[in-house]
Amino acid sequence: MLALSDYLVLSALLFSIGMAGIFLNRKNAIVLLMSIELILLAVNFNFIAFSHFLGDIHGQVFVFFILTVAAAESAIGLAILVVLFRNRDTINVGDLDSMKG
Amino acid sequence: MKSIYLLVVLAPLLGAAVAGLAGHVIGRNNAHRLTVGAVAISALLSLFVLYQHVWGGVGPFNETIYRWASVGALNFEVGFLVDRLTALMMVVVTSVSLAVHVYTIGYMHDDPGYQRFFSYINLFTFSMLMLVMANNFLQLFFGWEAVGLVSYLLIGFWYRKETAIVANLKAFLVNRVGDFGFLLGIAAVLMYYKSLDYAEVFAAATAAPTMTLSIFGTEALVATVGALLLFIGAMGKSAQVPLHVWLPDSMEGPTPISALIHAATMVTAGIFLVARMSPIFELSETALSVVLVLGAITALFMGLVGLVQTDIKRVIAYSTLSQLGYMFVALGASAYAAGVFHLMTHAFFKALLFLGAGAVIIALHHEQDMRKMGNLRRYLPMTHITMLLGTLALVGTPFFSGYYSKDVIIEAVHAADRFGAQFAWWAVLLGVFITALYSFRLYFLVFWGEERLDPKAKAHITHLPRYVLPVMQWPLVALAIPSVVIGYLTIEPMLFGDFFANSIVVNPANDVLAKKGADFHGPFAFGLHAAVNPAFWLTVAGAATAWFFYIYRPQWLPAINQRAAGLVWVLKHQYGFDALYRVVFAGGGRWIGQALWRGGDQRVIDGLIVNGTARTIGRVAGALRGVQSGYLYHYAFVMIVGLLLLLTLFVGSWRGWF
Amino acid sequence: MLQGWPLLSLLIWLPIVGGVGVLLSSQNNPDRARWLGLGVAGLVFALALALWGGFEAGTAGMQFVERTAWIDAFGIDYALGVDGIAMPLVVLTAFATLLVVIAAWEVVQYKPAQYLAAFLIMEGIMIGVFSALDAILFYVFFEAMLIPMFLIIGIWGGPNRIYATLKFFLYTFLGSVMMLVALIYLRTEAGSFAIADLYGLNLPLGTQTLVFLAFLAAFAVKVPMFPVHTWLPDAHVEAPTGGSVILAAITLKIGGYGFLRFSLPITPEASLALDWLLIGLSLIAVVYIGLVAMVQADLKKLIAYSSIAHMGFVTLAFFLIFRIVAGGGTEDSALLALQGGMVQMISHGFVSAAMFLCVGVLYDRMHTRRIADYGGVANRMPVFAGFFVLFAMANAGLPGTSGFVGEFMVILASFQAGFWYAAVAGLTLILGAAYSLWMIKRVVYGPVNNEAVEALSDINRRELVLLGGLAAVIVLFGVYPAPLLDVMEPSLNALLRIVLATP
Amino acid sequence: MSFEMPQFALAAPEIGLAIMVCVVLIADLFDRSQQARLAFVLTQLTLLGAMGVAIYTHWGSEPTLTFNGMYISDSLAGLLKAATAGLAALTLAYSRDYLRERGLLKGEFYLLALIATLGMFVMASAASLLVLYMGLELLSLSLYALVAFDRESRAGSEAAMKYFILGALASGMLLYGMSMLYGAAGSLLISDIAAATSAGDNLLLMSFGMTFALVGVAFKFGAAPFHMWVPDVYQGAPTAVTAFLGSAPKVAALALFLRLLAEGLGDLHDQWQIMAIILAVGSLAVGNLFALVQTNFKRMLAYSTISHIGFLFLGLIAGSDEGYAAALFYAISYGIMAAGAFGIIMLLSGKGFEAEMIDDLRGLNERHSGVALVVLLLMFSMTGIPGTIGFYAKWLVLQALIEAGLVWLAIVAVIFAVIGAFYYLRVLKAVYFDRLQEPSVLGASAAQKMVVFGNGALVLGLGLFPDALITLCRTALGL
Amino acid sequence: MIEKVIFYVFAAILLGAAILVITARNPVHSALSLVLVFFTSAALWLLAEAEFLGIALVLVYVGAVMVLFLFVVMMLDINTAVLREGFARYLPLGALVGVVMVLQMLLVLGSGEVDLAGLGSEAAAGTTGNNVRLIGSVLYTVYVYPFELAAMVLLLAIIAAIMLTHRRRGGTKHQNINSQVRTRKEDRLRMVNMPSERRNDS
Repeated sequence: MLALSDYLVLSALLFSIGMAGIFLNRKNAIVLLMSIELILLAVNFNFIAFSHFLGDIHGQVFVFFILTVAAAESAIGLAILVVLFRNRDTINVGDLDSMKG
Repeated sequence: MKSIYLLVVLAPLLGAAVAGLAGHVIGRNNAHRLTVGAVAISALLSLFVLYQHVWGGVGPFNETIYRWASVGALNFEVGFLVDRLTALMMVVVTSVSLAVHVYTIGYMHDDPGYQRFFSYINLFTFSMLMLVMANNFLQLFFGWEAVGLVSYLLIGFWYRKETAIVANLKAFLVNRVGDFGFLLGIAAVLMYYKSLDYAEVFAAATAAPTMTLSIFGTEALVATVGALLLFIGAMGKSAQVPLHVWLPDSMEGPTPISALIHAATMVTAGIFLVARMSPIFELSETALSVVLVLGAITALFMGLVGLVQTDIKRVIAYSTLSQLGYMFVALGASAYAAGVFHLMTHAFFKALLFLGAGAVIIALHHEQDMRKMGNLRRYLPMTHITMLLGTLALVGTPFFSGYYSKDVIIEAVHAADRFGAQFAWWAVLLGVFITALYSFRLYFLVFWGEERLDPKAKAHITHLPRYVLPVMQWPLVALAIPSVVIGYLTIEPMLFGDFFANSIVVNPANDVLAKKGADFHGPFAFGLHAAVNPAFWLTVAGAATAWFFYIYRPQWLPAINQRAAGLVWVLKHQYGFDALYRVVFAGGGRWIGQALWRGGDQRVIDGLIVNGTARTIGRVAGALRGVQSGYLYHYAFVMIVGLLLLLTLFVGSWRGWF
Repeated sequence: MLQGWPLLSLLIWLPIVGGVGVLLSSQNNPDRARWLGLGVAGLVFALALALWGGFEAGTAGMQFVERTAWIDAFGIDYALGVDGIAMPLVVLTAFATLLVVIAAWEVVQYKPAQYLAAFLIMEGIMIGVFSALDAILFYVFFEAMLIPMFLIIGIWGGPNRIYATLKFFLYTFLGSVMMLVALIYLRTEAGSFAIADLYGLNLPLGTQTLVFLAFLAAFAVKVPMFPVHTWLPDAHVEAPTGGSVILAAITLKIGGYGFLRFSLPITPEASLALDWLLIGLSLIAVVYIGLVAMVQADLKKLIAYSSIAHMGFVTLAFFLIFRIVAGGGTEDSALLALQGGMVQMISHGFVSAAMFLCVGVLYDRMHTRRIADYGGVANRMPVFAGFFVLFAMANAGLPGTSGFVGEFMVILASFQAGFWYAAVAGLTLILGAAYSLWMIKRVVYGPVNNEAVEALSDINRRELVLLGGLAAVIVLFGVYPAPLLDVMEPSLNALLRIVLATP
Repeated sequence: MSFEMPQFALAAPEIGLAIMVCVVLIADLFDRSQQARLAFVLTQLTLLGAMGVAIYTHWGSEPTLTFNGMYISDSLAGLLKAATAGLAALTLAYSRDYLRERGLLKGEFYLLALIATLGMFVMASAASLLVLYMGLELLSLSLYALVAFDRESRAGSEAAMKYFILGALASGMLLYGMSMLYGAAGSLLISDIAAATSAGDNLLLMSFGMTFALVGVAFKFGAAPFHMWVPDVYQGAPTAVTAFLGSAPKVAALALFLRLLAEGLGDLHDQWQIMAIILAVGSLAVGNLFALVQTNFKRMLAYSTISHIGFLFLGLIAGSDEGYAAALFYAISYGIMAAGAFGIIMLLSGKGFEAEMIDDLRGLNERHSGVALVVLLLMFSMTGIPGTIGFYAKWLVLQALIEAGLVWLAIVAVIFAVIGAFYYLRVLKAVYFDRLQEPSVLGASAAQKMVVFGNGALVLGLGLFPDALITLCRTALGL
Repeated sequence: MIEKVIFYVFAAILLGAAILVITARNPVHSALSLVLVFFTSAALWLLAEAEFLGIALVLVYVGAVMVLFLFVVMMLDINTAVLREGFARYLPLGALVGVVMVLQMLLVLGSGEVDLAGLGSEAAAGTTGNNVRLIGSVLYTVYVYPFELAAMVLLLAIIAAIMLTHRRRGGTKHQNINSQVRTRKEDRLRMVNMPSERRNDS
């Protein structure tokens, strides 16, 4: 039998990978967006696991909304990425340092 | 009587106010008319008051004029205590002041600060009267400081002269040192006798003669501490060693005020103070000894300095120091009456000498160096005569006033048997010789010998009438008369009679004058007594020595000077007091001030702590700002580290790591 | 008769509203600004005199009390009232502001409307400080004072004004926020912010000590006491004349007032326990600062340092009371100390104002404050010289001037605490005279030093009124301080009972 | 699954706002003025109306749950909504001249602002994790878009990118936390979570989730160390957006905190208090220290925001209703101050000229003394000098802290306040003490000046008579 | 038992693909790895009886969102050669932080305490039956409020995305008479003061 902790550990690892993707990525902004998707996916794992083990459907509903919002978020994120690229001709994260200090 | 007392005090105040504030409106002549008139009123009324007290059967007056302030049960008031001592002082002050006022009309004739000067000396008269008429310590201190203020203003009267404004600053500061002690003395009086009113204080002091307080880790008599603290004030004002340094310098002021303030009246305030405080001083053998010894030191050693001075006024100034020392010796020997008596006689003849010196100076167009004088009796006969009388009085020629007062002091100290009396006796005796020596040195240098005038001075003097101005001459005459006769007339009642009644309290065991009174057989007999008195012969010796070196064999003088070069050097530098104070106190104070300012305020407090903190914060901020690198991954990293921090905190507290 | 009027509110808000009025109406019309400012300041002074006139001297309680709910949520009232301690300070404030307005007349050319408005608003705030009966109201006024003074120094100040004004601000701000913490803490204990409710709380000594230290931070900076005094010389040097006058005459007094109103009665045991600290710092102020003042080359710095030394006398007096009582003095002697401290504060208000105005008079003509640039001023400005010497003498504590009264009382009282206190304090007699008169010697006396001095002209009528008025007040209080003392006595006496009752 | 018909009337503010979003969206299409005048007017009317509706609907009512317990109507919600709508209206009022000069005056701006406000409303009334999340995303997504609103701006798009990535990361953390809370309580409803917490169910999981949730909340506030986005976004965004971003969303973030951590996890107060202390002290330190070295006014204000958030957190740390009321007062008053400060920048900037450096304020007193006076009030208010609203904000927080026995924190706080005073004074130094050779006349429209003066009057007026607002905040929290 | 095997296999693929997402040189590879992540996730969700969500994930994410990603990646035509440098430099510190965090999270989640309070068994009643029906029954009733909000979010996304990316096509020209009439000189004419350009001979 699978235990709840199996799911939670898997999700924790996925979550960590997502976060590592954000701060390890030096170049490509689009990968950042993907990392965020990983993080949200990890969260979804949690909800589904809890929902499953609690026998409670509400967790799954939450996931449904997260999916919706994440899609919207991706749209806006990509739009910003496009604007950024138009302004700078690059989406290199290492170049985004015009403001600091 | 109260209104008379008030009038005595207020007349000169009014004169001062009008002449000072509206001097330019009323003009020069009105200014001196007003102020002289005011002092004349005071003088006449003072005489009347004295008359009333001595012959009119009027008793001591002790009343409050107004309440200055009160705190709880403590009252600070302004009021008058007029008894015979006060009345005598009032007469001395106002009469000398009147003479000086009149003299000033001539002396300051051409000065642009004419009205100002009159305003000042009127103000001085007011202040001095407040001082002597006070019935409490507050008012005493008020008068004390007020005369100091006027003295300051007058020494610096010619404020363009650098020496004058240095001198007045010095005078004020040295006096402040005295006042420092004086004020502490008043505080001590208030603390232990619970009042500032003379009568109450004296009553309390007499009631508890053995009260002690703890100071310097030992128990001391309250009376000793109080008396000594008060005496510090007296030392400042009366220029006793070591607070004497200001008086010679004060000669930078116009001569009339040298006569009035720095010879006749203000500097004797210390004498008056001690006499007034006799009930307290009598309780403390120690305090009296200190007074005695310091007085003796001043009397002898300051006289010696007078020997080497070349400035005519400075000679007289050192003479004043020395004579003040005599007075303190008298006080220290519990012969308060003798001290006050000498104060009075000295006031007249010393004022006379100063005014005479002023006449000489004016005649020579502000020449003060005795080496540039000589044989002036030809030009200034009247001045010569009066100054001779003054000199004779000063050196103690029998039947002159100074003889009586000084001789009584010598006798009294001889009779006293407290610690230091022996030393004091020798000092004052030797002082007699010195006095005669420097007095006649001055007299001979100025009026005899060969003429050593500057051409300019010569031109000035030959264009003058025989005497400078009548208004300057009459005061000389007016002062010469009492200088000669006052001692003869008053010695009996004042010293051996009951003149001072209760105003001076002497412990019967200490009463040397009473002892001497047994030997007193009238002033004439006292005068004749001179023949068997060593003091008299010392005087003669002194005069003779002066004659020998300055008239008979002046050419021997340089050799003598060379022989005693060391001594002369010491005397010329006044034993180094000035230099010491300049280096240690003035210089040291400034050095410490600079050190504290630059080191303490600027470097440590501002530099290190205040600005240092600001700098540190700025540096930290500047160093930290690198963290905000602008890179997204750094930002994310910081966030995740933050998360890790909170997570660690949580896990740690759960697992009990900390 | 006057007791029923909202006189204190008028005194606070009339100048503030007047200041705003000046600002709104006369930005581009300097003359109107001046006359309007003078009118308001004069009216306020008249009201302040009315306050004095209507004040009943015999009682210790608060008078002219007003009370309106202000911040209901915490029971904070807009509560005003004055007792014998505050009332003279209110009058002093009104007087000093009037002087400042007159002194600024043709001297201030850069934005005179703002200048006058700042001072009028400052006046209202300062009166508020003295008349607030609620701790938070007090604090509001106490801190709000920073705003106009910050601007006054910063806008109309000298070349180094920015450093000075920042230092001034941050120093005082740091001190006062500590007090805020203490006040809030006290509310948790007393359940109210009313100052009277904070008395007699009987807190444990440790707590009292912390509260006391917080108050100390606020008031010691304000006074200022050694070693947190270094803002004052800088602020004074850079401030315009009016700013210096207000700083010295009033704001420093607020520190002393705070000690009386807060530190002593609220934390009496801590005051007793720490009186050695306060006394020590005060005595250091007297001697150390006196010596430092002596070597200053800048007129204003010298006077600023002298202010610190004088205020050291005030704090000395306030915190000696325990030792006076312990040392065998009577309660009357402790009262003498408090009275002396108060008189010293008020007198210093006049004297320092006068000194700064004198420097202002010189500065307006010569545009330098370096002592070395002067010399022989008396030759060209005899009337001015007379005033300056008088004020310097008052600064040195000459009897017959108001400067003497406080010094005299404090020294007399401090002797009751012990010989050495009086001896060290008494050094001020010498040091005060030294720095005051040495300055006079170098500035006023002597031959005409240079052409600039040669070109000086004596004071005009406006300046004569200013200096003459001050001189009159200084002499008046010197010769007859009884009215002032009588007004303060019941309140100080009541305060003393509170302070001495607890330990 | 039981289902009951929701009381739609209780959600009137949100419903109205949502309707108005659509109305504005459509109306703007028919607006031929090219200046989005219609959208602007409608938006402002909507916001003002929403204030009224929010107060009318929520104020004074007992806490009522509806939408199956997902929506709460209480006084707190009323005040939070009124405050956010009011602050939004205030900041939008500043924006027109600024946007027009940059060719940004488009209906979408107001539309996005309205949606953001809607998000804040939702958060204010949220009684469920899901609703809270939806509200937060509505707000955040609008703000990301607003930051990038000036498409031509390099800084703007860079800021938007950073904001987006970090914001999404924070959302992820918050969601992760929420998932744990859900797991621990077995419900998405905050009331259930509170019940489970006080019953002591699954406390480990609950606390674990709380830690992540706190990070998300802290990010929304901009509390250190989750503050890194703040300066860049404040600086890079168009000032009109910065003003919006800097004021109302702080109140919304407070709503997030109050709903999630205070109401839901109030019993874990002991756990999050120490974390909040770290956040608070860290924010005070970072905000004040970094602000000291800034030369860019907007950036300085950003750091100043961080320090203010630190102060606000101190009120939350107390964990008492007093403290929450203090924080609420702080958030509202800070919103007013921030709106004013950014409004001033907009006022001073002109065509092709961003007045965003501190030096750009030089000689303002000579250019326009009235505006200078408003700057003075704002800066002193931020410093916390009495007579301005900022003082009471600090005072209330300190009071809450001290009553909670955290005197040492109060002392730390005031020391940082003093350090902070320095950089506010630097602004005033530029305004008042620096003099220009030739002061130019301030060329701003009268309307905009009126808004600035109104804002200044608000800071001063509430500074003199703070009682009403204090009472409101306390009443909202049931005191 | 078979469940466990399936779970671990898919979990391994999932994590491997996830790591590939963040480490791949080419963003297209990243995107494709992400698709793999989604697929495996969907499988695991099915395992947890969340059928609807599993299918939705594939449909929505793989079908729509990832296509969008790929579209953008290709549209922007990002140079893949220069990417990934510096990755190794920060890896140790980054890895350390990551590992510490993972360890702490695992410490909590793997402690066994989280399985308490009736969470361990998957026998609860709510999930039995048709998963789609269950979700459908609450989505429009109980969750009507969030559902409307989700609509708002989508509207917002539309507005934002259009506003940010929509550009008036350069080629089309059309007149606006109003604005032409109302125009003023300042609107059209800008006086620029600039130094004359130096001829660049060399």
